[in-house]
Amino acid sequence: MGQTLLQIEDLHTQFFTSRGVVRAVDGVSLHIDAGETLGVVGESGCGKTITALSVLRLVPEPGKITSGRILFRGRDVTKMDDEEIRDFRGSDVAMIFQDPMTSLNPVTKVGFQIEEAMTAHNRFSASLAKTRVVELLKRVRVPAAETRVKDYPHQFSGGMRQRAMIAMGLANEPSLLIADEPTTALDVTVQAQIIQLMKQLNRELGTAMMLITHNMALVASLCQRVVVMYAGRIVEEGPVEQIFRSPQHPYTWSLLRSVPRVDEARKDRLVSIRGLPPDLTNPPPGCKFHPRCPFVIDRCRVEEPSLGEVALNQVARCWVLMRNVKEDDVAAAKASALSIEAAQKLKADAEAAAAEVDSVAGS
Amino acid sequence: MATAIGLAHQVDWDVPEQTGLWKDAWVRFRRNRLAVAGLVVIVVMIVLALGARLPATPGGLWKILHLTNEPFLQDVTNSYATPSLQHPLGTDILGRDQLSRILYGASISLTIGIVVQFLILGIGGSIGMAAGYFGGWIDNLLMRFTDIMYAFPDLLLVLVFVAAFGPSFWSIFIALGLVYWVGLARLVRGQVLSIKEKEYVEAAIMTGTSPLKLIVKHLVPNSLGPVIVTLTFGIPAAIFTEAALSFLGIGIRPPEPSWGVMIEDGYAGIFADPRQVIFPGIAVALTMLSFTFVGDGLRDALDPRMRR
Amino acid sequence: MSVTAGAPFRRGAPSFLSWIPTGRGTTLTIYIVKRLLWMIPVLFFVIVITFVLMHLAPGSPWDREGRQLSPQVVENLNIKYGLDKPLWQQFLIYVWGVIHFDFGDSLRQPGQHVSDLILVSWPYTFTLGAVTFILLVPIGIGLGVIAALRQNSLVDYTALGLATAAASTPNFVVGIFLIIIFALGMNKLTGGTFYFPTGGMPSPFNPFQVELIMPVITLGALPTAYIARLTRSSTLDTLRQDFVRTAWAKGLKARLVVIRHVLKNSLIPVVTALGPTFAFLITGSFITETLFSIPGIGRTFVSSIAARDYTVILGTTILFALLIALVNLVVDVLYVFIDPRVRLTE
Amino acid sequence: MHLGVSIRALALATAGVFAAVACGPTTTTGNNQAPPDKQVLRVNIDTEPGTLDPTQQQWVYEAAVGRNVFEALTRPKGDLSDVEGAAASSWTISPDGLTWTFKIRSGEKYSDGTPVTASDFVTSYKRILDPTVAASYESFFEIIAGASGYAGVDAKNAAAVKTFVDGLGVSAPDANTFVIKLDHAAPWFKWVTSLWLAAPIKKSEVDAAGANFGAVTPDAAAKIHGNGAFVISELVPKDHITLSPNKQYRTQAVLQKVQLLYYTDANVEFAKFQNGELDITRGVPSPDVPTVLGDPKLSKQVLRGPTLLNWWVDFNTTKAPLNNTDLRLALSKSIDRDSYIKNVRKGIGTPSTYFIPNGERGYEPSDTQKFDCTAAKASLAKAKSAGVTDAQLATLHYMYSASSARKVTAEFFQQQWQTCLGINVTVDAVESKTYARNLRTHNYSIGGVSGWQADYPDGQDWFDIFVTGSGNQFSGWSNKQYDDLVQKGDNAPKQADRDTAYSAAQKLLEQEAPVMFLYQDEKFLLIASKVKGYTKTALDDDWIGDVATPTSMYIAA
Repeated sequence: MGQTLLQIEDLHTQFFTSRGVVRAVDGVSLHIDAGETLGVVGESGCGKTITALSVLRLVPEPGKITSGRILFRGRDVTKMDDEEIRDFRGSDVAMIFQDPMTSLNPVTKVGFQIEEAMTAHNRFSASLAKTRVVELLKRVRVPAAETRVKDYPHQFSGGMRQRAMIAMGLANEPSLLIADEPTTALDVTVQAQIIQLMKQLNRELGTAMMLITHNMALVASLCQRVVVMYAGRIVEEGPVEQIFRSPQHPYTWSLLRSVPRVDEARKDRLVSIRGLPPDLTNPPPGCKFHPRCPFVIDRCRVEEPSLGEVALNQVARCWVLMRNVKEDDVAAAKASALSIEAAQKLKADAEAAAAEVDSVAGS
Repeated sequence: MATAIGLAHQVDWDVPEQTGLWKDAWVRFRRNRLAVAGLVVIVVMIVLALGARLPATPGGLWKILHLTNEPFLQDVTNSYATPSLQHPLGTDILGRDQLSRILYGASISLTIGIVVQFLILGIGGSIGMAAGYFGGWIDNLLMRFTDIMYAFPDLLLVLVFVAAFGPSFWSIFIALGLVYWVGLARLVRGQVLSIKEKEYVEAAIMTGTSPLKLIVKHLVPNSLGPVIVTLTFGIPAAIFTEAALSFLGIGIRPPEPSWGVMIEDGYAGIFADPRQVIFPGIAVALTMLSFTFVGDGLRDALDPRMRR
Repeated sequence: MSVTAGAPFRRGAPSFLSWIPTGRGTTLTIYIVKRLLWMIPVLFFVIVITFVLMHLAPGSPWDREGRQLSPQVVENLNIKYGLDKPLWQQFLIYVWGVIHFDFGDSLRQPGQHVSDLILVSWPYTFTLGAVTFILLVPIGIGLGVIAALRQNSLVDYTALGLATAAASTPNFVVGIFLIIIFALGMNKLTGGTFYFPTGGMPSPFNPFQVELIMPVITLGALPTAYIARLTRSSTLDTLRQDFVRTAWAKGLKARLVVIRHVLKNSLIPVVTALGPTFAFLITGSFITETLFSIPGIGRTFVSSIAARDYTVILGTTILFALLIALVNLVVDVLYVFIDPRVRLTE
Repeated sequence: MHLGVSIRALALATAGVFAAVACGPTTTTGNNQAPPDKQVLRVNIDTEPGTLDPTQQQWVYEAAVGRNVFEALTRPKGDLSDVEGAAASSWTISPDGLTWTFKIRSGEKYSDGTPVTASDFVTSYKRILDPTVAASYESFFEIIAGASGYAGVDAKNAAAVKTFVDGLGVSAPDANTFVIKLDHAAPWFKWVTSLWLAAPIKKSEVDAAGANFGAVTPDAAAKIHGNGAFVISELVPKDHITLSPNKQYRTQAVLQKVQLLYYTDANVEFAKFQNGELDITRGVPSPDVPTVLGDPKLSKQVLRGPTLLNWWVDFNTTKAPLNNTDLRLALSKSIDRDSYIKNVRKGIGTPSTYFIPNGERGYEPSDTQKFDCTAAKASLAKAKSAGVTDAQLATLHYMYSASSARKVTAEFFQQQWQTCLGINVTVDAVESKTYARNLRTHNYSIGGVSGWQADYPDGQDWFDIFVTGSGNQFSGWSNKQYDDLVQKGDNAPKQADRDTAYSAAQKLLEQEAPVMFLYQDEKFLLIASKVKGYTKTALDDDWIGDVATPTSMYIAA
């Protein structure tokens, strides 16, 4: 390992909407080494998925990569012509999408959809591809793979579909596999199985992986390095253990100190971080996180910090840094954040009040 | 920190209210310039149509807009006049001002074209929805019924309808609704069936979502696209059918003009003056186009997949 | 009369096969047989309702403007055609005849068997409808797909504009403008050396005759527009689906993405609409046949209603009902092959 | 006879008279004839005939075939003053006027070469009056001895039918002599013998075909043979019928093919003519008249001529307020017919305030119903003083049979009544069959427009319309004095007495105004310049051949 596989340099991806330009990815630079597993975390809308899609140049309309370089083994993805990028997708870098329910074509047989990923490239002959489909399904632990290849997606369960998606991603033995929230749509036991599977594959095949998630548990169990994104920018980056042990950016800290709630179906937002992510057409001045930051200082409001080294291999984009925050302030911040229970109670009270008003009005 | 490190999920009070679905839709709709333009055209048409119905006020803007230039005022010595300042779109065979008639006709044609769609949506939509949603024998029964409705002649149905209820403005709506609901019922049923197959709906059913909520939150928004296409196509269809019906005796009564009737009348003199067909035809096309844009805009605005 | 002008909307999407799964093969055969048997009660009720409606419609075959028939002649005519009998008897006699493939004689054309009349007119209407359909499908779908793939481009707007124009112009207007331009206009312009004939269909079974060009355009403009818009709408829907992104991410060639993933899905609702469209082309060809003097069944049907030619009304209605039922069946069966999520039962 | 009632076309009644209009050179032959293969004439007859059996034909589009394929005993003279021999070479009428003896022309043959015999006429006359056949126009023939009992015969009783038919006063003493006995003397019966339906038919063919005799099927050419100038040489159902000269006929036509086509839509017909696909049209839609007259090419191909077709508007005299004569007169007098003809009908037709059309014996223009708004207001005042209330006036509806042309007419009337009398009449469009039934059952207040076209140029054909209880009048009007006058006019042996009686009846009709006379129609049709020798009379309907058979026509080179 150690050889750089993917190098993203100062990537800007913007959406040109009638409301204005949305700077979805705003100067992101990161790299993934061969065989390495990188976690990209952040709230939804922070640009992590768009970063991944930019790598495959699959940014949907009206989005565009406006500047920056994406070097894969030294070749700039942004400069590839149509045929090159087509051949690049799926064979060099494959992607697994969030929702296995909708990511498979409902009217085409699962086996064929996997086979097609191979025949699109010249790596395997048509007949070899056919036999490999079964092999791949077996590898991702799909039982009775020989018969299931002839099934349609609706005949698969959710977990099976995600396995099929993974099989599709591995079909061409890509050097890099991007997994965008591969487990969110699945229930807990299946999540665990999928995580196990991915871990194993990474180990067995040495495939590098870029894991996009908001699930810190997943990051902890799968990744070696983690990138934290906020409002289209990287705010902190470093080895997993280090980040988990001592996060330096208040955002990272907030992410980590929040309570996990795996039993609820909602997936996106953070409880403990007050307020909403900024409007990316009109981001706040200074540090993008400052309106929500409990440790904000005056400088944060006017000047945006750059990524600075805060420890060995760890960088963060903050004027304050957690290590400089007093214990008292941390305690105060913790106290000011509502607990889940408190928040739920608040909501229930509000509903009860509303119901009361209704009944009074009705009588 | 708990045993597993993870991300908390936001509690509901932090999420935009559910009414935001429509608010969001409106925001998305507003962003679609064509849809907004279509909506503006429709609103202008409705305003003009209402204006044409107002009692004549002397002079001024009204006169310039030809809103009071008496759509019924005949000047038989001036038939098929070429467009002039006085008659910007010329006159018809009885020398009546075409522009006034088109504006006046807007009130009739728009009402018919649009209101009938609601009727069709009401009848066809609910039958299709019921058949698709409940399935089983209800579905079978309703679909055999539509098969039968489907198969016998509209013309006969309408004739008998007229004979039974007599010619009136409301007969048109009902007659048109009776004739056209079948197609929509089938379309909606098809949509509902295919959506029912989708996992999120299956999930919603399993988690015990009430049927009403399911229909409002999932089935309606998801089947909107094709339904809107069909309904926008239904508007000119209704306008023309109304014209044909007036030939059978249940259209609007002469001398009131509707666009369809104007086109039908214009056809009789098409060699003498094609404008008689072209101008009301443009009015219909404009309406249709506007509704198309609005419909497309609506579909995109309400499409759950478009929400982020 | 242009009551039929907007008819594609009357004929909407076909019924689905809603039941629970099993394999294909024999299930399909059983299914088809069942559906065919279903047609019997459907046809029966169609006859019942048409029969009742027909007799409820004001006026009899013998009412006319101008010189009136004497009451004695009317009475004798009623006796001659069995219309003096109670309605239920007439109905039973008719149904008995239908069971024996006897559809009676036309009231307007004494001695003319309804079945002969239909056999004569049918090939014209069918040829016109079939040729229109064969051209309509690729053009409508093609335009729709191109418009969707190039959303908000000039191509899209042109297609949309054409569709709007076609849908908002009644086909008698389309037809007469075609005649004015391509027959009369060209005749004048070229001094009579080149122009289109205004109609007729010299040989009922020949799809390649110049006489067909204008009728096909007149008949096909609206349904083509409808199919194009439906395809566009459906394709736009599909293009946004996750599995299309998956297909791109696999590195598939654009052509394959469009054909295998986009089209295969977006055409499902279109196929649903094609059946009724075909039925519309057959049953809604009255105006086209009148404008281009084609001796087809659409004219026969509409004029039979105007003339209260009861036997012809019934005969053609049965034919149309049968056609619609068959087309629905074909679409439903087709459905099983294009959408694996749909299954047959019972 | 009727014009076909088509959806878009204005439909109408029948008939016609005097002056013969010649179009182009009337030379029967010339050196400028095109070669035989170019002798093709394409004519629009609007609708496919319902039957080829002449005895059952009732519409113009059917008689167009019947008159050319068959020939009755007599036919109208070119000037319509009388009839002349056709299949009959001569005839005599007994002094009491009851027995008519016709001599069949010697050598008269069917197109298959078999001779026409008197018994064939017996067959056809009996067929017309056979209740089981239910021929539409038996009423013309009820004057035949024994036929007045037609109404009493039970068509389901075969024996009664046989007795009735056998008892009819038609016989064939020998192969060449056909005798008709009448119930009472009727000078106008000569016209009946010239009607298209009174043509000889071959008994063998009738028997062979049974109920299918005359069916419009592709094999008709082999199944039906007539004695007219033409034979059916080809029949494509719903598309066209082609006629070719009858080689057995005494005068051979120059035209080798006459194609009878069915174009219902007036615009289509007009387009086909302009495109050179049609040689003679039925008419020209009135909006196009100025276009045609202004076109250098088309204006040269116009054929205009009088016709015995008069139009009026019916008032339902059986219900208030239209049972008031003054109100009817007021409504009639407030219509500016000159403006109507000039502006709405674009000059086609003559304004009329009279009953008997110009060109027929009995034509007497009168001012009784003339447009005069002042007089109309006076009449209305008179009606109001007689008890007609404004509330009643507000209930007036004008019903018309839906078509574009009639809609324009309705809107014009509506405006006229509003302008002159201040009466707001509601306009109802109804479908043709409903219209006919409503008229017949007096379920309307004002209905229009109705018309009558002469079946034959005799007052009897006209005045009988308005006698009490006549099925052909829709106003429900009944006037004893009128009935008596008409009976006198119908039956008086002396023409002068008839004229006097009819004249008095006409004045009464105009004064009582059960109908509002509107205009006398005019033929305005297009005929290709290459078509020569076309002679048209006022009795002819849209198509050639009612009086003058197209044997004189040819296509110029």
